Amino acid sequence: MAEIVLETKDLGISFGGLKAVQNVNLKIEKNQLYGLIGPNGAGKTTVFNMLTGVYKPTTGTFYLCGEELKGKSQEAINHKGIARTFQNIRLFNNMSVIRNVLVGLHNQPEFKCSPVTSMLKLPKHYDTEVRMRERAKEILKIFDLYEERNNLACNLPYGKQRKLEIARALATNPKLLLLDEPAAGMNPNETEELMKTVRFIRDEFDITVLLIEHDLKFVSGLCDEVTVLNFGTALYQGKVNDALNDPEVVKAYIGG
Amino acid sequence: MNLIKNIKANTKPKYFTNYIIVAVMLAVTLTMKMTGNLARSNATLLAQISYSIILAVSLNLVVGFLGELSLGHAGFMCVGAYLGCFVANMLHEFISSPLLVLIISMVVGGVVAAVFGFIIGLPALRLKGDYLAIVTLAFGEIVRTIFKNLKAFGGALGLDSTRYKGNLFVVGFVVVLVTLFIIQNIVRSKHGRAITAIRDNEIAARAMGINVTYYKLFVFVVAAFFAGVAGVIYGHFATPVLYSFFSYNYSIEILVMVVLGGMGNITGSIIAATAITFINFQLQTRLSGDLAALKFLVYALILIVVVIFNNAPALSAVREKFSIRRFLKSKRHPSEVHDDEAAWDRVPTKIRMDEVLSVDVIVDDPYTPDKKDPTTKGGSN
Amino acid sequence: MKKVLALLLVAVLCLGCFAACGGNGNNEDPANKADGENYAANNTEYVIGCTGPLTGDTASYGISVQNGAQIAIEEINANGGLNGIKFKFDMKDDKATAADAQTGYDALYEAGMQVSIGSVTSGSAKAFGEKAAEDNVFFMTPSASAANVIECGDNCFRVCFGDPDQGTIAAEELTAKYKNIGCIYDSSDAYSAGIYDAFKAKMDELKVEFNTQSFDAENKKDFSTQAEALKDCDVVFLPIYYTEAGLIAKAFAAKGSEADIFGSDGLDGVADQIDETVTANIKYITPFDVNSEEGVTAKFVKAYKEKYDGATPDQFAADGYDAIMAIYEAMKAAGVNDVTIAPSELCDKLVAAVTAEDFKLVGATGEMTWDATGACTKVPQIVELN
Amino acid sequence: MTTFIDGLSLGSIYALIALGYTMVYGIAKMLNFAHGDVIMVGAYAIFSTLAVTGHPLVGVLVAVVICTVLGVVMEKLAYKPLRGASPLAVLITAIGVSYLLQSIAQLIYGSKSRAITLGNFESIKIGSVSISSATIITLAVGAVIMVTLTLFVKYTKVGRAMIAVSEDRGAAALMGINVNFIITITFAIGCCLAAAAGLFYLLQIPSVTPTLGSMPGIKAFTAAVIGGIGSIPGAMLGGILLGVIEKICLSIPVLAPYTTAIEFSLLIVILLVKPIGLLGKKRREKV
Repeated sequence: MAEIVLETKDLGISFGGLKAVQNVNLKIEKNQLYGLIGPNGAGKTTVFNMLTGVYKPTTGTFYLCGEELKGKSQEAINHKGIARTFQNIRLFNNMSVIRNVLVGLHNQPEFKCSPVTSMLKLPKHYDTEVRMRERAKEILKIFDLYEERNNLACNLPYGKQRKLEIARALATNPKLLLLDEPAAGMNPNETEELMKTVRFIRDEFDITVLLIEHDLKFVSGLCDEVTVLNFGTALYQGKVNDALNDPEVVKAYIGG
Repeated sequence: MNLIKNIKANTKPKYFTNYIIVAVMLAVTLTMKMTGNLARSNATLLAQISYSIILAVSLNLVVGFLGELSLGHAGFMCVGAYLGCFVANMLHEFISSPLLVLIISMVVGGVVAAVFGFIIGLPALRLKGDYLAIVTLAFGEIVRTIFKNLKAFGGALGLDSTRYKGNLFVVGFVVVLVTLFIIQNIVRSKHGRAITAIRDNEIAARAMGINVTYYKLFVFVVAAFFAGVAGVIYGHFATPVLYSFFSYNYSIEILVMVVLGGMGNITGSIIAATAITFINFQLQTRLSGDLAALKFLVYALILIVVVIFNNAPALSAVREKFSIRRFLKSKRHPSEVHDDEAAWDRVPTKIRMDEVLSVDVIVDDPYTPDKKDPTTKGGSN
Repeated sequence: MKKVLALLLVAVLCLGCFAACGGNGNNEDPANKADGENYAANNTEYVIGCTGPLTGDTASYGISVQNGAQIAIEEINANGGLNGIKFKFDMKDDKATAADAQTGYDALYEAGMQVSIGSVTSGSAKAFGEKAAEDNVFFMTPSASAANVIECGDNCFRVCFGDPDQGTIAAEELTAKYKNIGCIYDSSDAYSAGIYDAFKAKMDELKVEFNTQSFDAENKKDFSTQAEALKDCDVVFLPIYYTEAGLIAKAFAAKGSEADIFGSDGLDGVADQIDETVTANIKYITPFDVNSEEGVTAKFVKAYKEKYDGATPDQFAADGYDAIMAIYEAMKAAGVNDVTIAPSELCDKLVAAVTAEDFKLVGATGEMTWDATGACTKVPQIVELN
Repeated sequence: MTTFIDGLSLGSIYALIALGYTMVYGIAKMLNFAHGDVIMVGAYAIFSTLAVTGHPLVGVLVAVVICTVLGVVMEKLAYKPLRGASPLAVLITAIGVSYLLQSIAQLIYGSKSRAITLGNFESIKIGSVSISSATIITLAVGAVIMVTLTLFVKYTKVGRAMIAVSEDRGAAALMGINVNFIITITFAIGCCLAAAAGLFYLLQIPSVTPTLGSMPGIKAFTAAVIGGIGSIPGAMLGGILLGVIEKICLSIPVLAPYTTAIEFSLLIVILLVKPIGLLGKKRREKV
């Protein structure tokens, strides 16, 4: 049995009496590519928001590598090792591509540098900056964004914006990466490429990936296991191929 | 050796523009002073310019880089001026050097203002946009009202400060250089990136592990510190330190400097602060007697025309035509582009009035697909 | 980028500024040299300088002083000036702030100001006075009545009463005649707070209780609360200016109060501010009675009304007039005969002249004399309205 | 009790100004810092007409017309060219317009405050409380205006179009609403309200100066924020709350000098407890 990276226990949240998500139990092993699928309004992004501290779960809890993270702030959760991308891309639009990644590197222990050091431009400041930039360039090269590094993030084409978001999230050196509809709005070629990238980063960065996706082909091509959410509860959990044969899942997706 | 390499890799010629501008201003005026060619009214003007620049640059850190609208900068200045001059008055008994007293009181005024910056930074964690703007405005007015009623600070008569008899503008410009050094270093470090990240997209910044609380307070404290220092310079420039000077109108005037100079553009702030102080000075001293009423008329017209010219969407073609930046850019070979060239000063959106509570708005993004999955409201809509 | 043209313009402007400053100093005007030089060397008229609020909330005070001073200047010049040399009055706006008073002073000084009537409001008069003391420029403020203004130096004099004196006079007058005394003052205003402090001190000394209400610049307009609180008093002491006093009188009338109103010299001019609803007995201390039918006062009022479309002069205008007249008389007494006389030299002569035993001025605000402290001695009258 | 009534009457002035602020804010998405000065223009218009015709009602009519026209002109000349530009730029222009109006007023009328008499207002005694009839007029007319405005926004075509524009300008335009027209109308209504506020202001404080609008302007802005900016009932609530508190503070001698500080502290406290004001609409951000 491999190491469990993320475990949720009866995770749930309600907004003013409305139970948006309830009893979600996930167990994700190290280096797994895990899918979270479901129809519109099923509560997938809400699960992400709970896992990253945007919302505080009202019931249940979750653990990252055995450490309980429930109730921690977004920043703290990120420091512990969960990074995410957003459904509607949230880049730092008015900053250059490389700066976006540099922000991701901000909290890495090896780039520690106090504000006073920076204010006075002590040697350590220069040293840190140079090393951060080198690291950022390495990451950008992996994502084939190196050439665009000095462009404003908002001027990138859509597919590259998605990639940049992933690159930025990886810069925070996470154990678990949450991807929120990474393939949304992409053409088949781009999707294909994205699948390769996701696998590549899993191996290269030795991380675990949990992703939300609509595109079932994408999910089935990429993930080993999935959880299907409907109306905030888990409809199905298990191997991705069986999911498509599950009558409940089919019903939820196709209706009727 | 390694250090020199690192410094080289991290320094660009344009980093020095602002220092050079200020240093040249100082050098020229100082030479004029030495040779006896600097009229005293111009020395007065220069002192005013120096504290205006400090105010504008420090406010730019809040408005331009952090993206929070603050209308209470004069309040921090007020705290600094009163407390700094109060301490200076006491120190004059023990210390004979006015310069030393000035320096100590600047530090004291700055620190006290910074404490207030911390206090007013706390609501900034919870409030955004116009709501924060009105809170900062309220803060400025509260401070003023309190000083007005404190007998220890002279009440309605104001606090009698001791005017600095030497060349205040020289001290002022040295402080400007220090301000620029510290604020520009912050902006051009990882901390500056974190701050602009918060401005651009607070949610994403949080998700990247940026400690938003820490940085917001940090920015408010630093900006308030320098506003306080500027206040002490003001207090040594004119006596008495009177509450009525620090009204929200003055905060707005500082904001005007920042906006005209370009948000997030420090060079712009320096130029705009200089220009506005200069224009005000000219209007005040040229229009005497009955003409004085025209002063605000002229100032208002300049303001409206400049703002409309700079911002009206309909005039963008005209602006493009006269753009010196385009002129400069066209001369540069593409291969010369340095790392990290993308501008700071294309500041958008954070202070969008229509999204008071929203954390940010994505603009200029035709690619954003339709919302497919409105799950964020918890599956309800 | 967007701002470009504007920034360019601005940059050119700034360069122009410093170039111009330099230029001025070097070539165009030989007199305009470094400190200590005589900027007045090229004068063809005696230049009297002044700063005061000409815009903003307190603008009316500054404008009144300006108008009054202008009348004096015209009168002097019409009579041939001083030994044939005319006078010029130059006033800069200071928005009642110290900083602008200071820049105004510098601008005036460089423009050849030889003698000044200082600054209109107390806060900026202090800044003006300190500067003037450094340069030894004679300074006769019309209206800055705070005690510390004339303490700036030996060169500082005033035409008006000092604030504390009025408070003391009022306390004595009121305790003698009334029992239930109220007071409304402006806590944000130096003039008002100054009188009030002295008033309170005197009342404490006399061991008389009284009720106080205050207001400040932000609430300068609406007095129903204060009127409500004090409507049962026999008399209300108002150490404030006439605009607010008029509003207070109306507010008292609206509350059906029958209290008398007793004011400081700032109340002068209140007659224009009230209407027939006000039946209270209004009295105030003043050296200037606008209804006076004789002497300098009447002449001044007539000239003022003629020049300014029938507007009635107020205390500030009268003080402005007297300040100029005092300077003129002092210059005459000192036998000044050189139009390019340096400010400092002139100042020494004027100080000697003004503090001389036999020097006195009969002006629009009565007969006055000065002592070395800079304070003015004149007889306070109590004028009654209605 | 009298203090309370006085407070209500002051509050309804604030509420009227705050309504103008809030409507312009809700629809044009801008803080019209010049709004306070429109009150001043209204007050001077009443002052001038009164001097010429001697009839207060004519004065009020003229003031309403002048302010409305002023609102439209202001919008067309100063704000419309900036539609789509940074809101801060618009804010700065608004400040410019504010300075402009003040200096024009000073050039025309001088800076001296002028007394004005709108008629004799008897006090009416109800029990032990005496209320000036001016206060009663203020309260009554203020209430009528507020109710009318609420009904107007709810039940007329233009009113509903206003709501639509304030919700989503782009979508409203797609639905065939002439957004520019609606914004202009909003300015006209806001300035019309300011003229009414000018009248009530003169009823309470019978004198005019060029700067009379700035402090009520800021106070009303505070009121609008307390109530939740963009919300019409919020503006009324905030205005009245602020007026009453101001009067109560003024009636307690110890607190009186600190009135402004107390009002603004109250604002801060309310915003800290309820960051969107008392009746503000909460918008949630999609993550």
